[in-house]
Amino acid sequence: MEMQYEYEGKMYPVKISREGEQFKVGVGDKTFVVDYKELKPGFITLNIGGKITKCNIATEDNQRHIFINGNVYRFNKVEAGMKQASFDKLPSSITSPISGKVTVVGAKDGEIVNSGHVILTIEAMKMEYQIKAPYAGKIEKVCFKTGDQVDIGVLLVEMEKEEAGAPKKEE
Amino acid sequence: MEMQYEYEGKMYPVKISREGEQFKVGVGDKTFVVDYKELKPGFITLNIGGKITKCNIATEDNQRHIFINGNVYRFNKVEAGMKQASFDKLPSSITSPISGKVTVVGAKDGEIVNSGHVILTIEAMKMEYQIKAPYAGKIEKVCFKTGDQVDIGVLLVEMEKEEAGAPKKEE
Amino acid sequence: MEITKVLVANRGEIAVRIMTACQEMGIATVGVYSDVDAKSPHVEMADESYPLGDPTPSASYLNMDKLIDIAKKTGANAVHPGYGFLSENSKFAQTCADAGLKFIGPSAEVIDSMGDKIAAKRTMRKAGVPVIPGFTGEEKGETIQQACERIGFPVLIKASGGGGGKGMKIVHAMGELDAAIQSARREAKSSFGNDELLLEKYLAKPRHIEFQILADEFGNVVHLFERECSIQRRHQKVIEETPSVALDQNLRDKMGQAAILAAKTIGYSNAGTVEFMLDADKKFYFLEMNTRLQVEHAITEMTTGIDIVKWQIKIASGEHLTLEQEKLIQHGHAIECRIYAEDPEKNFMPSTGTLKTVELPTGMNIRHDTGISQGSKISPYYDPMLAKLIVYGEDRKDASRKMEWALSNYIALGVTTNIPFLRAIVHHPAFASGDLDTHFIETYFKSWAASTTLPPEVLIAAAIDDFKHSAIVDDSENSQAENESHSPWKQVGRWRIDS
Amino acid sequence: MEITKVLVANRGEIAVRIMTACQEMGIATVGVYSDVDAKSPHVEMADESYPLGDPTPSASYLNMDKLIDIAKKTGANAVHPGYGFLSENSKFAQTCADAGLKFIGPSAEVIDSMGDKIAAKRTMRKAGVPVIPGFTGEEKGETIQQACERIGFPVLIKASGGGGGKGMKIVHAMGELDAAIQSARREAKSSFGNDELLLEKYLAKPRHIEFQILADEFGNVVHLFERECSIQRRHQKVIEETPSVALDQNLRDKMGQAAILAAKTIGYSNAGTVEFMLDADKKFYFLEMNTRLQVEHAITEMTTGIDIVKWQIKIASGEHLTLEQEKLIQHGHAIECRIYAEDPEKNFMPSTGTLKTVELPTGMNIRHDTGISQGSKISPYYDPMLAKLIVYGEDRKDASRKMEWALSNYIALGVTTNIPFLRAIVHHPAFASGDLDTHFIETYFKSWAASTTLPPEVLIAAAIDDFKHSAIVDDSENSQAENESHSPWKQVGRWRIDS
Repeated sequence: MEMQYEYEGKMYPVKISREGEQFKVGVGDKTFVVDYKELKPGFITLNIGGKITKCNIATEDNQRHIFINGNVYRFNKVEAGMKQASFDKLPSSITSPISGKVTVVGAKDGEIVNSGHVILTIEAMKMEYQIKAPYAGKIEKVCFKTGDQVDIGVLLVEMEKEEAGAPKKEE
Repeated sequence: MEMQYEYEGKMYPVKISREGEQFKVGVGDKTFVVDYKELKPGFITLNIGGKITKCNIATEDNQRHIFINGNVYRFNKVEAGMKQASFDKLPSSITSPISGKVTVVGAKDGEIVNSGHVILTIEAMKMEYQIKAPYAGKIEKVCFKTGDQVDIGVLLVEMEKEEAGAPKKEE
Repeated sequence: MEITKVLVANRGEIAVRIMTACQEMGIATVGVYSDVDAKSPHVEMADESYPLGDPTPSASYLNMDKLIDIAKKTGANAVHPGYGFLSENSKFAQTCADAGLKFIGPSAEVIDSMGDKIAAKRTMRKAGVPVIPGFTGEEKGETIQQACERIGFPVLIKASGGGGGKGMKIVHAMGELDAAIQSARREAKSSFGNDELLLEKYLAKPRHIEFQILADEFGNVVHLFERECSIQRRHQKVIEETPSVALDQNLRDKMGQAAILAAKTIGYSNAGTVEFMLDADKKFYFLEMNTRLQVEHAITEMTTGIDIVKWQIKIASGEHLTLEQEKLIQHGHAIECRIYAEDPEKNFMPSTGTLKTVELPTGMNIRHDTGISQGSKISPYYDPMLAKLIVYGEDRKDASRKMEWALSNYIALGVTTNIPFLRAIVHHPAFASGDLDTHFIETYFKSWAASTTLPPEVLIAAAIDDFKHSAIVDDSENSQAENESHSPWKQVGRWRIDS
Repeated sequence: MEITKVLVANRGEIAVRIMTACQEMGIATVGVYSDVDAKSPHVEMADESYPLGDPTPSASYLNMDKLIDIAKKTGANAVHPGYGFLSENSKFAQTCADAGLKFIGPSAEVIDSMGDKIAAKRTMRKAGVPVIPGFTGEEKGETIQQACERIGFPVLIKASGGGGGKGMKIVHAMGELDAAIQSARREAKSSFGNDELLLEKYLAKPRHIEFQILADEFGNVVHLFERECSIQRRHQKVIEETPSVALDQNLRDKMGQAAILAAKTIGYSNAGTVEFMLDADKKFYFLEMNTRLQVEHAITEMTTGIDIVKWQIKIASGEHLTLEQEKLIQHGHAIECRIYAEDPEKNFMPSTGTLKTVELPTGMNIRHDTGISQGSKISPYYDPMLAKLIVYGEDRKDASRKMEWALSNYIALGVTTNIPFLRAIVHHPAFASGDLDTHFIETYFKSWAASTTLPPEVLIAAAIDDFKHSAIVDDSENSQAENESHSPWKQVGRWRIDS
């Protein structure tokens, strides 16, 4: 069986098979033989060649949150066929990381902006948060105006990336 | 709808019906109008005429464990038809309240004993516990001998109660 | 006046904290909650709880009419405002008094006298408490620009109407001044409904040292020693500790006496905090007074054994302060970390969502004050502080080690938290050496990011978990769930489980 | 010797307590568990855990071979025995030493010297520590009957080989003596494998006062003040507190010095407890020395800020004691209640079963040491103590009030507990007045029973709950369970739920 996980923009394929009570797990070019024990739901221990690791797992849809050695790793399980769609869509849109009120709109539709340009300022929990351009490119559409309430996850800005290989408008 | 509960050997019938968002509950000769709120599973509040009571409920089969105002009440829900059986059976047998080892047998089959007579001594968790006759009567059968291991809930002794109305063997 | 029933006009951990104190004292409690908080622990904790509706603060926890109405209706005879929300609102204190409800805190006049930061400094300067050089509006005919030239850059702009880092800006040169003023006014207006600003000398490497005060209604005042709150981000305290390594007994006594003088000068009563800045030369300056319970009060409780909230209630009931300054001692060392739902790697953006798994570090001398629990939804309406993790140790090293252990065992999955960031701070040599100042985070953690290396164990755990669950789906006809009775104790264990 | 990895040869709350201390100190931990404990918190807590098989104590937690074998296999270099089980077994201490494992406790010789209660008293009497009049076997030619006549009834029969109330009997008259001796020998044999008995004067209204000792391996000894453990049932401690209201500073110093003398006399090292009886005339007598960590050590930790388990490990590592007697202070007041799975109304019969709902009281200065959790099965194999509830307050009254609140909010459904009994004690005027002695329970709670009145709210709650569930069964085709994803965070909430 093979799974695909995506973490910080990188893909990690993992091969797994059961061998009696153990699992054989292939990560990158290495294969691990793993004793697995579920102490209680979501709370597991791995024994890999005598080295014991305790983990907590929380799962929702394709999201995986795993706590190991005091760190939390958040990543996604990528289902076959889904990979293409989600990765093509992301770069062209900026969604709101927070719910709040738009206090300043710093770019117009059609405007060419540099990476880091502040497109929107959102006030939430009495603090101001700036939505910056993740790359240089053209603003296709700013979906909200000053005073609008935005919810976490909504599409704020559509942008077209200035392709590295494509002809640049100015040097 | 009517329910029957048994607590400390006494029966408590309760009548209940839903009235919109509220419940009408009859206990004894009183009827209560109750607002009920489940805060989380097993954790509820009752509002009875403005007086608020918080309770925790745990349920297993017919057992009910309810925590109210720092006290725990353990009682049974009695299903129709079941009442007779369980109440006839109880007085004639003594079950083990603990798992342990029989260290002393203090009565023989057929023996007449007084209330409080020590029939068996069971050692558990390094302490001795005495199984006493709950009433005066005749020992029908002692089911274990010294050295036997007994489990919680098993029948230890069968006894026949000396009926108050029946002719007594001696005065 | 005997306090018999307290309406707690707050939410979250501080509402739980106050209700616990009330219950231990045999005082009934009334909780309030906005729609999004209906399932919060403080709602369960209260003897009775009432809805405030719309979660917008102004419609709920800031809505005086609703709060007073619920207090009257339930027969409460006192109101505890907690911190934040209406806790430093003199109008609320007065409205409570007018409605015959004891406001657990100082009088409206005292709140007013310290609420205006400019007037507060003026008062303290007159009373002989050292105050930082600045522009407070009393300097006749001086513009804010002229004041900057007089004081010298860098300067700090602050909102006159409130604290908590809202509306604060540091300005390093005249060219930045106008933009900073505009932004500060906007934040101040939105937070406090008042866009008045003040200005002060920005100190190099200052420490934030504050003194906890308890004052009864008969003029008796004691201090419960200092708290060092130098580890701040955007003027929001992140980690606090007591005692401060910067204070020796002599300086502690001097600052404590100054704090008592400040409280006595304004006729303070109830619990309060006098905040000072301490510069590299160990000179201290009055910063402001917080006329309420503070978030970080717990570390003082750990090292003095005194229950500050119970004393607030006792003082409000008209009891005399029986604590004597000479008999008060500090013992051991306490540290508090504020656990926030925020992403340290993304400019500390607040994070919202549902807390799916919560497993807390427990053990001796670990205190965890929280108003959330597993399953809680973290909404964007209120402060993103999830909890306060407080530890106590024999000494600073022992406490630091315990904090590091506790943070490493603090499992909260579902929303992004600042726990890895807090761990990095507590683990840092500069923290261990005690060499703190209010620029600590800026100096050492300017663009901090957790390691992005994914240990293979993470992928292995995920893959095995997914493998096992995909296997179950295949033969799920036979799922255990179908056979289980509908009892509440089946909540232990997820229902589709393979072991 | 640097301790790097500790095998914790115990279970339950004390295993968790020790592992936490190790982890904070950066020391790896090895857990062990019998079959019935496979899902216990201490198993999860340890860095690695290994099965001991059959739950019978002799086959598991008392099985030296298995324990030593696991320690060697895992590379542990020290063993912590906790309390109970092998903690006072000198053979185990020696076996560890022989296997190159540091036993965290005193040497085998020291354990031996105090393990025989008769020899221990002889030693202490010689050293000048006051000892209670009794029959210790050294009185030449005297029979136990003659000794009874010499000492005068009532007398107390005790097992020579161990403590914890096992094998103890009070005898009021010569006629009861033989039966008591037989029963005591039987219990002693079964508990300690040794049926030797000793006899002593039974004091009227005595208090049980013990002193916590810390001693390093270089002859330095301090005491961490007293614990009053007078509230006992069948010689098992039920509620402990510190400080004791019976001691003034003078008596505290005298008893503390006697405790230090006792420890020094036998060359004691590591943590230990010197137990005294204090009679109505404030005369104190050495009772015995417990050469191990005690259940009730936590109240000393609360009032001194000292982590006794960490000191055990530091001392075993060869560190010097840096605590100085003159600088040690007690502050506030701490009380511990032992939460047992037992039925106070049925002669304290141990109760077994599954803990179905557990909701603990939490809050400042409430410490809860436990090795069980929701879903835990309480088996008849081990001591029925579920947990220790420890509170700290500014003074005795504050602590008592907190304890009463905590007990009233301690929800543990599924097994019968002694919580209502503990509440009744803490609520009793005799407890409030501090007028305690070891007959306290016998005097005030001889045939205690909780009220059997069933409040109507109980029936109302049950009826509504049953009504709602019966309604669900009717339309359960549509149960929510079917629609929920199989994620671990669905563990919050029972799956067949109607709200």
